[in-house]
Amino acid sequence: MIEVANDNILDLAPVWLSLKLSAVTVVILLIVGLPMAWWLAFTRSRLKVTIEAVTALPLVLPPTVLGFYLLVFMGPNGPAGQLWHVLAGHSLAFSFTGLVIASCLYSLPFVVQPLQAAFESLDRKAVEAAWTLGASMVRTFVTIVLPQIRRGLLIAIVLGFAHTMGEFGVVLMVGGNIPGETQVVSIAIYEQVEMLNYQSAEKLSAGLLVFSFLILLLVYSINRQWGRGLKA
Amino acid sequence: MIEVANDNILDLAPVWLSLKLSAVTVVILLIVGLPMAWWLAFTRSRLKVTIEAVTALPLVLPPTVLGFYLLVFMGPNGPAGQLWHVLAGHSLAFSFTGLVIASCLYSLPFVVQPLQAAFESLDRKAVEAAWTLGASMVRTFVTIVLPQIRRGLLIAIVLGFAHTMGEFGVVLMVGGNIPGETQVVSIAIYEQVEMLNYQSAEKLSAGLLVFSFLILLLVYSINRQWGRGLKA
Amino acid sequence: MSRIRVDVRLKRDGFVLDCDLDIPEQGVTAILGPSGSGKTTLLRVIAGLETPDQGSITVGDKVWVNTGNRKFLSSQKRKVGMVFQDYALFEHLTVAQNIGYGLPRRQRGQLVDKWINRLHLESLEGRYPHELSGGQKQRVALARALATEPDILLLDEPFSAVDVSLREKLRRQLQEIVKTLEQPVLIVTHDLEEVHHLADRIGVMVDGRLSRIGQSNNVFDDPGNYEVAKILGWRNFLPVKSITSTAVTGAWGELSLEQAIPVDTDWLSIRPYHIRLTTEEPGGLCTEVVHVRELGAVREMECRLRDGTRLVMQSSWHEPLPAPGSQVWLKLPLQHIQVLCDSPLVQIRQSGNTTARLADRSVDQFTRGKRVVPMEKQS
Amino acid sequence: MSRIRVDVRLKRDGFVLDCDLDIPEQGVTAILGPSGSGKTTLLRVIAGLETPDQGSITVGDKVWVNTGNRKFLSSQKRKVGMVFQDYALFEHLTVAQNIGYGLPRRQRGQLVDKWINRLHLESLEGRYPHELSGGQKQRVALARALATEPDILLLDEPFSAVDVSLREKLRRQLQEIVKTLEQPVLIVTHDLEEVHHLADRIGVMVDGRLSRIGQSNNVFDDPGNYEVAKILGWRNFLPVKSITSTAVTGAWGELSLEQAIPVDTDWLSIRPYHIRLTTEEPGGLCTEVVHVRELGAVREMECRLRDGTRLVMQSSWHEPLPAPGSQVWLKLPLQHIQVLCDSPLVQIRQSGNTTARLADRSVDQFTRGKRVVPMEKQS
Repeated sequence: MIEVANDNILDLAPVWLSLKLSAVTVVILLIVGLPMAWWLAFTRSRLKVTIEAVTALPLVLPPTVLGFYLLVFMGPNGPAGQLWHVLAGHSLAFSFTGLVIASCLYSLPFVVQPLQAAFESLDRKAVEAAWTLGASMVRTFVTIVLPQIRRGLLIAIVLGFAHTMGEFGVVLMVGGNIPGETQVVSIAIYEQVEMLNYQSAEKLSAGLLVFSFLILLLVYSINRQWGRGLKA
Repeated sequence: MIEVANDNILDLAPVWLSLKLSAVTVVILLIVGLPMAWWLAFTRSRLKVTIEAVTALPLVLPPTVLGFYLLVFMGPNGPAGQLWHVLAGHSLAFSFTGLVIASCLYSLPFVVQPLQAAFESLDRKAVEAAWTLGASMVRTFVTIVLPQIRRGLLIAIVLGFAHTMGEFGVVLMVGGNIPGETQVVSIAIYEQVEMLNYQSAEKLSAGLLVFSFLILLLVYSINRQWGRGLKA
Repeated sequence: MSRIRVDVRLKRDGFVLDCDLDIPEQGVTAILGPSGSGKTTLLRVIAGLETPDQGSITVGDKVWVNTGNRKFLSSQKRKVGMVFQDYALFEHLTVAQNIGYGLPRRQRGQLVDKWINRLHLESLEGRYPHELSGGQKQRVALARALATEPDILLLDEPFSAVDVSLREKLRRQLQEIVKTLEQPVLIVTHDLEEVHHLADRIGVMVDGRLSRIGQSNNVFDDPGNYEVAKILGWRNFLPVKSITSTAVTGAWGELSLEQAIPVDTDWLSIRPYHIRLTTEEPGGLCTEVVHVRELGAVREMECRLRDGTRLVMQSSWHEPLPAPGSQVWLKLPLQHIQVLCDSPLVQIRQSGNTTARLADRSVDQFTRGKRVVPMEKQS
Repeated sequence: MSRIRVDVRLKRDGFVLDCDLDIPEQGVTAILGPSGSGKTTLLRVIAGLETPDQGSITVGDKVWVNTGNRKFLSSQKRKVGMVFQDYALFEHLTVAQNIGYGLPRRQRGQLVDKWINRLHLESLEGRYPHELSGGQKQRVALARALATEPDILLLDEPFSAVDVSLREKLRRQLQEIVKTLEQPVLIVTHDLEEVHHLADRIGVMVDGRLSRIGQSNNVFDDPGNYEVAKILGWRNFLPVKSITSTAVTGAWGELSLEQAIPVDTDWLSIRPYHIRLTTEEPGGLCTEVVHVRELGAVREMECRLRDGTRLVMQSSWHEPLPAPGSQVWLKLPLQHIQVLCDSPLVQIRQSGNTTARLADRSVDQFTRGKRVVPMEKQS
């Protein structure tokens, strides 16, 4: 299953693939995560605890377990895989689309939890004040809520993006290692190491290390400037 | 490098190895994490943001990158590896000790961040009151601080344990796949899938899924009962 | 502007609000009550931020809420101006943007200018809320609420967010603004002083129910029952043990009366400044001086009656008072003694049973709490 | 108990505390000042929760702090009893466990019982803090602090966490407890009323400095400068433009004097209840009535002088007052007029320069703020 791209020259294709995957994933997760986080922040439902636990599952679940179930679900014999085969003509597993689905599940808590925390610390009085002043739900959200949750939103985007960049276990199982299609950067590093091609691995690793560190430095600095800790 | 344990009967050795690894890692991380979280919560140092970013690095860094550096560091030619070889007579990489070191680094943010949040929301007035009443630092910590951070402590233990259980990328690179020594459960699943041995993989996955979910349910329930959200 | 009628019931984790309130076309109505008595919930129900379980709210001929036909106008569609307890200004918007938030875009500039002038906020237009003092914040919150020309202005604890030392000044500012308004104002507070000179009408809320409502002076002078009197700051209460046609007796002594008082009187009360020192004589009460305090223009003396009940009397700063420990006789002028019963809310109103309302007792023609003998109106 | 001497300087993000304070062996010293003036920081420095940059704290012959030889006794080793603003009770411990926390195990049971009795906390031993009322919490916090028999009791804003309606009662409770204590008590507050009858000595803190300290009555009667007078609740201030040997002139009019006043007088002031109504005559000031308010035993009238300056006068509730809008003449009895200068802190004290201390001006023998002519002690 492991296909080998054998060159000593640094191949940047995995990096671009990772960036593309992360960007698509974050956009989808924001669309899904905002209403979900809102619901979790304000619901009094008894289901809240269960939904919170399900959302947080990727945080503690071994990526191989998640990957295994996704593989079964999206594989040629799985329900989603069969449906996809009829629609798109190829398998969902070992495709970029499959990777996106897996990434969304895997990075979900990193987007939903900061948003939920932001919504929970929302100044509800200001929201209510906007209502009594006649502002519609949409206007209230755009003019009052968004400016308040900007920090949580930024953290959600950055963590979601960075975590998708770093994904390995799930991707390895669901996406395999097809250059240009599913060979993201974390897998490329693994492969280089397996091939004892330490120099390439070193270059990719150093790049990612610096990238991750700078992103976190940015997050924590903004965080400190805008108020209290990340804790989200 | 991948050694194959070829049996269809469910081998529980990887599960026990994972549990042992998690327990050892959590104990070490508590010893390291408590003073670290305390410092992060109360320091006014300019280094705070940098240390916070370094601590959070494993959250966003691809596990293969971390694994790669650990491999280089602990391998036969790395400084730690050479030292260890002199002391213990065998390599640090591909050993249980190496796994513990890797796990501690990988799970550090999951232990430090909840503790830091707990310390930050500490009722400092109560601590100061204890001081003015003549209580020593140790007595204050045990009688006033610990009861207050019990929730953060529980979350730190549970998340640290569960996340170590789920570790894959780092372990695969640093530990390899030596049954009884470094073949933890997440790697065992990967191997079963690679060998198209879906039934074994299914059983292990189901067990881990239920385990992870129950743990999170516990965390969020306690969380709800004790006060406000996990957010840590 | 329109008369507003609120008649709502709401139950939430053991707390019950059961309130029947008429707000006239103009003037200030204040709802007074201890924390947790449901005052703020009442405001929120009127503002549309809470949904009552039962009841109706009508403003003139507009129906805002009627649970009978499931009508519930959302907060956005009600014309309410609400000033929140902590002002709830939009922290990321300037003063001018805050005031203009609720206004249609075309008139915004003009109306904002008008309200900035009216509330003396010139030169603050460009500031952000965190750059304002407590009093300025309050004026911005008022301007923001009033700019939309609401049918009613709601104020939630307007001074609780302000230092004690600034309250007096803010109170006067608010008074000046509020007196010029065309719409009715409803203030909710637990601070007596706030309402004393701000409110035309006062309602007293106890445990989610309006125990007493009426014209400000009437309510202050005739609280009717012990609970309300305590909330209104009354201080001297003599428990009544028995009543004959000419005298009232308690463990504290006996007072002769010139006129019969209601037989179910539970307490006698008198204002501190109506009590006089006297030499031993019939009608005086023997007391021991416990405490003398100077309060600026007033000197205050606390005395203990023979059963331990305490009476407070006040006199002017230039009148001499006996020293603590000495024995004095106090005269309680009969025309200033007032009678109180225990809380009238012995019979709990059944939710929905609108025929036997206790609230009907709490209109201005309240039959209790009249003075014992008629007297000329003390200014 | 021992005399306590505090002389500390501390700088933190632009805020400067520079305080020189002597606390006698017994009695209540209150530090009054607006929020942010550094009162709480002073308490924390004494309690050992903040480290001063410079200075010393000595208790009798024990040295707690001396930055000169780097001595700094930790909070644990100082014998201080601190009652925090929000009481800071241990939420997970019962009342009895809270009170016993600072006590050696052997005497714990006996001492806890003693303090539970002394502060009337019987029947509450087993409760947790969240099950207590504000007043009960305060008593527990007091008992906890006093049980360790500290050298000094520190109280930080003792009533700010309590509803206004309860303050009066708590104030009296606290007064009773505090009067019986053997150790000195230092209270920090921004609430005038709290200290008026609680404190033997009063210090007024402005911008981290003690502007004035002395016996309670002296400070209240002779604040010395305008800033302190305002903090102490004085209300009538007439700005002085020129002074001749017999008269003081301002935009508000002229007052003739019987005796010379200091040439650097910036303000005249008078208490509301010392002003009298008068017919037109020399020495009277022409004013327009703006406002009349009834405050129970007192009636208060606000008048506007010709330059817009406002004067407030108070009279007894049974004296008639003119209606708003009418013109009246006010008499300011010369013996009650007091003179104030602007803040004496024009010269900023250099850190460490202990020779030219302005604090030396703020002892009881303060040379300003004396009455214009001598008078018999009013009271």
